[in-house]
Amino acid sequence: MSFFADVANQRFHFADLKTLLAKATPLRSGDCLAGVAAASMLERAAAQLALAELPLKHFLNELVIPYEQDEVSRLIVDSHDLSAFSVVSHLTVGDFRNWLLSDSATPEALQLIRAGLTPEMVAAVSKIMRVQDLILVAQKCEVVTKFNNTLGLSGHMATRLQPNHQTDDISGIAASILDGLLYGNGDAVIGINPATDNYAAVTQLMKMLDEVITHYQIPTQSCVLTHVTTQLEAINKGVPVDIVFQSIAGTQGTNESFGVSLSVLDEAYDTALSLKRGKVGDNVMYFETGQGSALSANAHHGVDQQTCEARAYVVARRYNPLLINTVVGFIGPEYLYDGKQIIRAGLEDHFCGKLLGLPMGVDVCYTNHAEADQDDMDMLLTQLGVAGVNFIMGIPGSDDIMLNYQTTSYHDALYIRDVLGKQPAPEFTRWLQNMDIFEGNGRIGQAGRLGPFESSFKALVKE
Amino acid sequence: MSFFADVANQRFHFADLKTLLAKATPLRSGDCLAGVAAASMLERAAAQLALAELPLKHFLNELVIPYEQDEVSRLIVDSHDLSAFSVVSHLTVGDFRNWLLSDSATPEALQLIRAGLTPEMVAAVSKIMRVQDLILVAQKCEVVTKFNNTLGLSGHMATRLQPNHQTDDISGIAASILDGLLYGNGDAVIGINPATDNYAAVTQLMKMLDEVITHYQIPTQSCVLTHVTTQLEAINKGVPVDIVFQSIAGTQGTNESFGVSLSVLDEAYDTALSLKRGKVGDNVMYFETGQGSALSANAHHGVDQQTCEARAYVVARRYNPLLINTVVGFIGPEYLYDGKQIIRAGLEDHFCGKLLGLPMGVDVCYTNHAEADQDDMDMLLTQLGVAGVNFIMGIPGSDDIMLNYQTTSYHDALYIRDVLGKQPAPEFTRWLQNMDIFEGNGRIGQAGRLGPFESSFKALVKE
Amino acid sequence: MTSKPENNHNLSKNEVDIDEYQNDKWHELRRFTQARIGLGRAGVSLPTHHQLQFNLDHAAARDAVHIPLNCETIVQELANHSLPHVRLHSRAQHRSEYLQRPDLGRRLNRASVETLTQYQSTQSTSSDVAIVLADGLSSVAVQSQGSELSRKLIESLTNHSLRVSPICIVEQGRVAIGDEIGELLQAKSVVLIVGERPGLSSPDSLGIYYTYAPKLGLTDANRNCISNIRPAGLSIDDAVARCCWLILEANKLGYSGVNLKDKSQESADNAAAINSPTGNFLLGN
Amino acid sequence: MTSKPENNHNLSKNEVDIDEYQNDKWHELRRFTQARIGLGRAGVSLPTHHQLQFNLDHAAARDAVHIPLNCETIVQELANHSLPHVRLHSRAQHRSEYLQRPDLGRRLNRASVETLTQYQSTQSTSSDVAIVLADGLSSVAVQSQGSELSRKLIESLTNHSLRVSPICIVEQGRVAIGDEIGELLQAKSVVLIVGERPGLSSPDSLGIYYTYAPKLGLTDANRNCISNIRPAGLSIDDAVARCCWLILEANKLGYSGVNLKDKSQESADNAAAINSPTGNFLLGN
Ligand code: B12
Ligand code: B12
Repeated sequence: MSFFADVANQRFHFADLKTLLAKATPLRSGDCLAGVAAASMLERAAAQLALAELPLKHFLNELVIPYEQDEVSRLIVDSHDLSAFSVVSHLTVGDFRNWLLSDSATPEALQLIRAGLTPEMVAAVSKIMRVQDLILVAQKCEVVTKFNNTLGLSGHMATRLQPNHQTDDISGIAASILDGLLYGNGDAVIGINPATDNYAAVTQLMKMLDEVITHYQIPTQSCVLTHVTTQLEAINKGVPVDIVFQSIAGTQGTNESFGVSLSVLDEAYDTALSLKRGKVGDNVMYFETGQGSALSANAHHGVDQQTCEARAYVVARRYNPLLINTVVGFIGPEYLYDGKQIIRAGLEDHFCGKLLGLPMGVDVCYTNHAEADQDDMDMLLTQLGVAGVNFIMGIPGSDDIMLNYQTTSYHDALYIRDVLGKQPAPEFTRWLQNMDIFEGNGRIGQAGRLGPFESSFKALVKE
Repeated sequence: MSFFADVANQRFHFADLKTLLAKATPLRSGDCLAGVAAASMLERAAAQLALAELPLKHFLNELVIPYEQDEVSRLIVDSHDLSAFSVVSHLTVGDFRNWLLSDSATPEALQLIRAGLTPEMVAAVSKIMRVQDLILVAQKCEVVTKFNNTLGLSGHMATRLQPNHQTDDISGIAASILDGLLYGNGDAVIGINPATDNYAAVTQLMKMLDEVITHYQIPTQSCVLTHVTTQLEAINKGVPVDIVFQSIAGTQGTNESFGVSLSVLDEAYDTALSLKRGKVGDNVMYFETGQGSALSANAHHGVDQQTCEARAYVVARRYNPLLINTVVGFIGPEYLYDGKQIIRAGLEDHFCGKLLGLPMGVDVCYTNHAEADQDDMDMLLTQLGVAGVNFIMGIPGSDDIMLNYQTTSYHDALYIRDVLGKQPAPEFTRWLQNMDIFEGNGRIGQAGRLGPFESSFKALVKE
Repeated sequence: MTSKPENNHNLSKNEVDIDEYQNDKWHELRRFTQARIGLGRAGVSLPTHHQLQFNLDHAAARDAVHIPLNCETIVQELANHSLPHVRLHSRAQHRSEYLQRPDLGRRLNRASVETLTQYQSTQSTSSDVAIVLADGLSSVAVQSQGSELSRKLIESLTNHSLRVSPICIVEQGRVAIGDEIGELLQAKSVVLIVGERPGLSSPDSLGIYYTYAPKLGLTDANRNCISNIRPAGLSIDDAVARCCWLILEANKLGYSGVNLKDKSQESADNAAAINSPTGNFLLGN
Repeated sequence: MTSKPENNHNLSKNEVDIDEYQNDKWHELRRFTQARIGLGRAGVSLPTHHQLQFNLDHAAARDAVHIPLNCETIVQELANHSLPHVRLHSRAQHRSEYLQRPDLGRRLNRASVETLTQYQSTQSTSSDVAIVLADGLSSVAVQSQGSELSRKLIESLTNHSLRVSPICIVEQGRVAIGDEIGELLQAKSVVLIVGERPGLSSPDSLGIYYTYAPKLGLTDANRNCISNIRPAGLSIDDAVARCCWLILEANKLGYSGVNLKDKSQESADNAAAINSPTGNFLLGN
């Protein structure tokens, strides 16, 4: 179906749904690169007007990537819940926005409709929303998940402790873990990106994390973010694995370029579930996504990158993940040019994920080839804090010495908790208090205290 | 005195304090225009390092504009309180930042040192602070002022209702006022920028505002933002004036280009005070400032625009204003190029003003020749909300049809109050509740209700 | 370009549902003002169609900044009324330089200085008023009202026996450029008519900046301003009346600027505030 | 450029006061990692000197992206070891295009295609491994380690009796450009050595992307990666050992990529994780 809008004495045509969606998207370099972006502000405004008029029902009839060509499209259609959809099925995209903002869209109502929303509907409405709308609606979406602790409760914000090291040196990683825990980080997961894909090295890291968590009885979970197939192999060989990670994307082709498919992920999910390691719940998966990956893999089918991203969330949703985050500024300026584009994309991703019912976190980050800096990260972080993001990354001094990018630091987490009065996951907070790292009021204590690590640190230093 | 820093095997020299300050400032178009900005990121980083080492005491010895040449410099020196300064007098700029962020810098401690800080010290420390630092410290500064109500209490955020009209049409202005009040706006002030400087028209507006406030017993104050000398003339002729407004800047020359001086402002202040109109307090002045005005008036003396701006706050401080706001994106891209520069500047201005003890508001705004849009405004607004801004503007649909720029709307104020749980000034909140505009919970009620204006509206419509 | 949401045919579907999304009853007050009042709320937020209309208006207003002045048309219009003119250009070579370098927009380029110097050298007397038409930030405003405003102003000035220099049409000009022009023309005062920055609802607004005894280096404190001249704002006739009032008054006092207060309504019929259709209806009067 | 805060002489004054601002006792763990641990806190925030050091490092890292590859030096180094080379260029003409158009960085420009086609037409046999040196996002990395890494790799491959094509030096290249090069050279596999994006503490890191049976249109699922090759990271010798292991294994299996798992440590001494100096000291072992 084709669309049009008349504005400023001009008629703008849009050949099909994916074109309409792409043209309605706020400016970003990746869509320009893909040649799908609006050519002018006026064309963008026109596309937004036309998109606002589109009935949500239309999304059930016109797919952006054909059912036959793409397993993600099939997943979207086959998992769509018509009865959940019925609450909003009479609305246009424009009125869906109105409804989301209205008092009728209570947190409970928003939960009820989740399964009835397709990623394209959610992407569409996000395109006609301002930053403040994205924040306001996301704040109403609470998504709680559990493994060894409870994540996503409102009033709380968790962090992934990311102790990466360029040679996977165990002592180096341990040093970063200690630093992070003493800064109250690590409730979402202690998650290492291993520098190498080497099987022995990777399993060594898995064991190491398991030992630390067990030894100090830390109410959190571990993850080693190697390829899912490597994690599967490790599980099958009895290596301790808490949650299973994989990078995913919103088209079958992109996932293939990542070396995965729904059936690989199905297998991983079943295997992880079968371990029954979670102490308080069984959300066992962890995913990362990010606008631009589909274009980069040349598997975007002319669909704009934000819509592709929203589609990835439906892949994730199939596996009831404990954690999912967009790595928003990670991939680079080719896809999100500067701080402004990164910030907007981060808030969109968070909104879309939350609306679809996912426990969204955000890797608030940028690379050194992008037009961005710490100020941009502070802006995004602060806004995500208000929007109620489930978790962010925590890295020593914001500098990932292995992945070569800058993300939020241990300090940043303390900042956002302080200015917004947030706490880590309740179990983790209690642990921090018991370990004398946090004060009774849930705030970090005087700096410099070593808490439970006093003795092993002293032993090390004496050597 | 000259300064230097060695970084990356280069020595960077800075001829004097004003050069050091300018080079240490985050990038903005106005400083480039003035030819005072750092030439590279590296030079900026070097300047920041050198600036961080500078003892605060140095600012008492080296002025950025000579004492003899500038009455603002004289005001800074002559009003400096050495005993208030003593708390931080041993610190460098870098350690001053550390101290501000530390738990020792309690809200009370911050109040104690205010009078001991010069604007250049405050500007200097802001230059080495990240956005999150500017937010965190500002949040600790509470500045409460009073006239007909109590403004600046933490947990509250007020709005200036700005019902401008391009011909100062009384009905048109009344329509905008009604709209704003029904949206819970107007506690900071109902403040009209008159399109004309015509004396009769201006005094007509003053009377009109007074009548509305009196008739509905609204716990707020009025202001007509014509030139201060015109307001003085009106007061002297017995026209009702609540608070007195003037645009000010941080150098004598700029103020002269605005047609004012400290002696003109002294007279205005004394006159306004003598009226004793305030029901709960006697803060009787309202000022606007904005980065770039000094350069635009060619009266910046080679001082960077943010330092000039901080100097304006010391002019304001002399008069214990009820309200002061930076018009941060108002002057245009010549001085703040895009959303990012506007946002950073807005947060700097808010921080500097608060630290100096001023009841800072921010006109969160942009012009149509700037690279900015509503998303940028939402970002700045959200961050200012977290930082505890005293007030913002409230304009129908963000569109000032007379001043030709976009600022925050009535809706925006409701947004920020909703997502951050803030309230208007307590007296005003009570009035809104009594008038059935707000619900008992302090939130706005179902839309469409006309509250106290039901009858005059009906009368009008019947006509 | 500045069409109001209610005129937007395209939003019919949203319109149908709007009551669900909490319309404001006082919407009809919009007949009193162009301001975006009575927009209603979705929760506490702007309803979709108003938000999208805003985006559209913003796109149009941003474009307006970049539309170049068509000097030929203006020259033609002035010629039709036998009004002499001079064409000048500031030191800002093009729009993007203009936007980044206000200092350049305040000064004439070399060729323009020569043009004026040469012109002036042919004159035996100096004029009372130099009139300048500068594109400023909205060529649209100058294009649509510039020549009419200057023509009527000249008529009125001539009635008061004031001598006027040829109209200077300036491309890429800022307000302060009037100082240099006035000085070069040795004019007793300068009336600079300039395109005000385009607003979301008003891409076509003119401002008049009046300076007595113009010379390089004056500040805004030395000028008076008449603003918001456009069809929906101050009318050209009212603007001309006020401007003449200022000029006559300045001629008496010997200065313009902050200390010259506009008390023209006692003589001219232009204080809209006083002649408002329904007055302050909030008080029922 | 990547000097750590404690090495910065310039911050002596802050250093003196730092105890007031809450130093972390475990600062000395920094001998185990380049990571910015033990930074201390001012309240909950980063102390000033670390923040400013960060700004400095960011400025340096941003510059690093733009430093062009000095091909002459590399050519000279290779010549010194009598290693043949070919110089190629992607379709991205310069750095700013490279950054905005990754698609262009993945394809050879026309001249380069011709160079390779011509070269290949002179060859009777095809090679086992094509080696590509591409600037990627950090020319610094390629400049400092590129020729040594390729030299040692060739040594090792030759020891395994594998035939190697001349080293292709590519300006403005991305990872996938190896596919086109490998295909044109009809090589059995391609080892692409590329400058990884510069980090705040590591402007000089190389990555190896290995692809068996390279041809246009492959995806990353078909490659294997060895990353973080730099003085403070994986050593050149370890990287070479791993790379050879992958090549030999791929030759056996007939594929590379996701299904080729690196189990090289059973044969080579390179799993740093296992050889860590103090192991997991958190457990006191
Ligand atoms: C950017 C990046 C990504 C981006 C790539 C998108 C893009 N367009 O750039 C995203 C987020 C999609 C990504 C995904 C993954 N990545 Co990655 N990635 C990186 C990173 C940070 C920088 C790469 C770089 O600078 N390349 C240089 C530039 C010049 O090349 P380019 O042509 O512009 O970009 C290409 C490569 O980066 C390549 N690529 C990126 N990651 C990977 C991983 C593998 C195994 C391969 C073969 C190729 C590859 O994809 C890009 C497009 O072709 C590196 C870390 C580092 N320090 O280098 C890790 C890194 C290369 N990735 C890694 C991994 C494990 C993955 C995943 C397999 C994770 C997972 N479990 O799913 C996935 C899937 C990768 C795949 N098969 O496609 C590992 C590889 C470990 C190893 N030795 O095998 C690294 C070293 C990081 C780590 N240690 O975790 N990655
Ligand atoms: C931008 C602006 C400012 C900026 C100017 C800085 C700058 N570099 O641009 C700032 C914030 C500093 C400012 C200050 C004031 N302004 Co003012 N300003 C405007 C605005 C919004 C746009 C002007 C414009 O587009 N100019 C066109 C461009 C092309 O010109 P430019 O050369 O780039 O800019 C020059 C003029 O804007 C001039 N200017 C700006 N304001 C004023 C006011 C007066 C009285 C004069 C003579 C000149 C002047 O200063 C600039 C530099 O020379 C207009 C509203 C409008 N719709 O036009 C009000 C407007 C012109 N200002 C107005 C007023 C009252 C003031 C103040 C006197 C307020 C006060 N009480 O202090 C002060 C002081 C002005 C002065 N004497 O210098 C009134 C004038 C009313 C009248 N009829 O006299 C207007 C119409 C708005 C209003 N109704 O309140 N202003």
